[in-house]
Amino acid sequence: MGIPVKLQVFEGPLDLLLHLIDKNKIDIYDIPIVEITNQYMDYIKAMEQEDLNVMSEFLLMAATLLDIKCRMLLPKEVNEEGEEEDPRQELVEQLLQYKMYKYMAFELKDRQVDGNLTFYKQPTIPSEVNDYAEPVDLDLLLGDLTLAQLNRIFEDVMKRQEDKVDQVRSKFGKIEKEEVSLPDKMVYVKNYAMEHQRFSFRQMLQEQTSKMHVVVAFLAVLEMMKTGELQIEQEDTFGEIMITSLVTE
Amino acid sequence: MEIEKMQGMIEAILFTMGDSVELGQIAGAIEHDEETTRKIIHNMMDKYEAADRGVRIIELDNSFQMCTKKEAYDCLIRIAKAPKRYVLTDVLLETMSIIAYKQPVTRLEVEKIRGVKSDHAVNKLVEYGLAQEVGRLDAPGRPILFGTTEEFLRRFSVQSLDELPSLNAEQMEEFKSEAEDEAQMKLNI
Amino acid sequence: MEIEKMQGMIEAILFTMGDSVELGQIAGAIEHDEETTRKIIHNMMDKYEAADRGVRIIELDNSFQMCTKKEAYDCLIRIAKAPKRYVLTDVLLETMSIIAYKQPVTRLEVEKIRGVKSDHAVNKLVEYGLAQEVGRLDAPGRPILFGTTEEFLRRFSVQSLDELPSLNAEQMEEFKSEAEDEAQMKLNI
Repeated sequence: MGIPVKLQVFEGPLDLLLHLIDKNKIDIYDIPIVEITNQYMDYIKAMEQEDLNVMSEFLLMAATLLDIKCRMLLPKEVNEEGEEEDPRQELVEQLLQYKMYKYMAFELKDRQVDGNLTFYKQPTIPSEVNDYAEPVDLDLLLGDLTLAQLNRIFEDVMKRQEDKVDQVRSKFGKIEKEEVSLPDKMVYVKNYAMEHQRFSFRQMLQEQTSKMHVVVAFLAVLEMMKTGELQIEQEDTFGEIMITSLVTE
Repeated sequence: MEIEKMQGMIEAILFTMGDSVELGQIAGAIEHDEETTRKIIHNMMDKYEAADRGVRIIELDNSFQMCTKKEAYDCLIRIAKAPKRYVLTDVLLETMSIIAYKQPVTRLEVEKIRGVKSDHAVNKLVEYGLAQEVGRLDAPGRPILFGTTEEFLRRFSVQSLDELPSLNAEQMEEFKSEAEDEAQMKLNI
Repeated sequence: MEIEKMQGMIEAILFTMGDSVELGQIAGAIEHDEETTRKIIHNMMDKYEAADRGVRIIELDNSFQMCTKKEAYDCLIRIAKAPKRYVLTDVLLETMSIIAYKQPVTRLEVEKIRGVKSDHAVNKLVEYGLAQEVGRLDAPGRPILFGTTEEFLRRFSVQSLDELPSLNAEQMEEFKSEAEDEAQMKLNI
């Protein structure tokens, strides 16, 4: 037989079966299983190219149909109540159930059309309402907070602040910036030169109390050499630097 | 407060909120009990049937929401941008109907009824906000139980789940006799 | 279309749009000329005066908008603003204790003690009426000095600030030696 309908139309094996039942105008409660199985198998064969996942579902149904077909040929089974069991019963129930939901889906479709004709609205809350702030109820806010509790909180806060102070470092003496000015140092060097007339640079530096004093003393010497107040001699590289005062009183 | 004034307040609430508002909240706002409030709202719903009203109130699972009447659609579409509405395919509708009628239901149950894998369909419905996780089944693997959302009720113009077109024994009989008639017809031909 | 039906459509339009809608747009939607449309809307505005209506239509520069009536505000607040419960957080308590015991105190001092920015906390206390500006410090920028309010005294049944449980020099010494002991212990380890 031909395949008049595109296979994709069928949502699954049950859908296909219902289609076959409809097409053949078969009573769903009395499915001619041989005929239906044959037609079903024809469809399956035509579906060879289809997606395996989909195929497996259709094949499972094919197996079920074949199983029913076999059982139909055998003597009827009898259940506990002594009634004959129809091998098709389970399939019929499944088909009926599926048909029912398909029908309901159809009903829903109608309703969806109605639903789509309805418009809703975004909230439009007036600013007076939106800006409204509930007055503060201090009774609720403070509860049974007591002054003693408040005091304890304050003490905790203050203690925490105390803890933050580094108890060891905070006792170290302060390191203050030492002010050494060049003019002051120049006066010092001038006096030193007058006193010693000729002396080594090293000798004078030994009297300096800090690195800063050394640096500034050096600067003072350079400055005074430029102004012609001191004369510098150095015989060898890294040798002793000798300073001679050129200033006469 | 007289009834009229309360109705005015309720209209203001539903208009302002736009979204669905729980009966309890409305009752609280107009300072009345829920039963009276519900009666008042139902009374309003009747009044809104009048031709000069373009909006109506819908009831969704103990909440109320204001929306436009269907008749206004053509007119509205000329002004308002139609909300983007996805059309549910037959697969989705099928899955939707199973979830709606069998809820709470697991994916596996849906698949058993449809006879095919339904992951994609269920996921899509969740994505569209029509179905949602409503719990877990107390069984191995604790599978998710799905149910419908409020959006489902809105989109399918259903007041509450009880209002879903019923699926009953009668309906089943109808299917049966339909099939029989068809079979009969076939024999007669 | 009869007038009633047009009014219904206009209601649906104003409801859906929420915002103001130009007269021309409304007229176009109901397929009528602007003058007639305006008359219809004015007629609606009168109708909306009824007690059972919670919304009204306002005219703005040839546009119309639907909004809630003022009378409904109280009711709306009960829904839109589920009353917040104010709580004194630890931050606020700490800040309040500092203001109470160190007053008059600048925000900067509070921050120095707490070690963190305290703008928000101080502002909240002022908002709650527990702290207030009591003057300006005679320093660059003239920072605000904060102190407690009369309400604060009332709330804590304190007659005057002198009555606040004092934090005395003795206590401070205690804290200090405790801290020193701890530091000593650390060094010994």
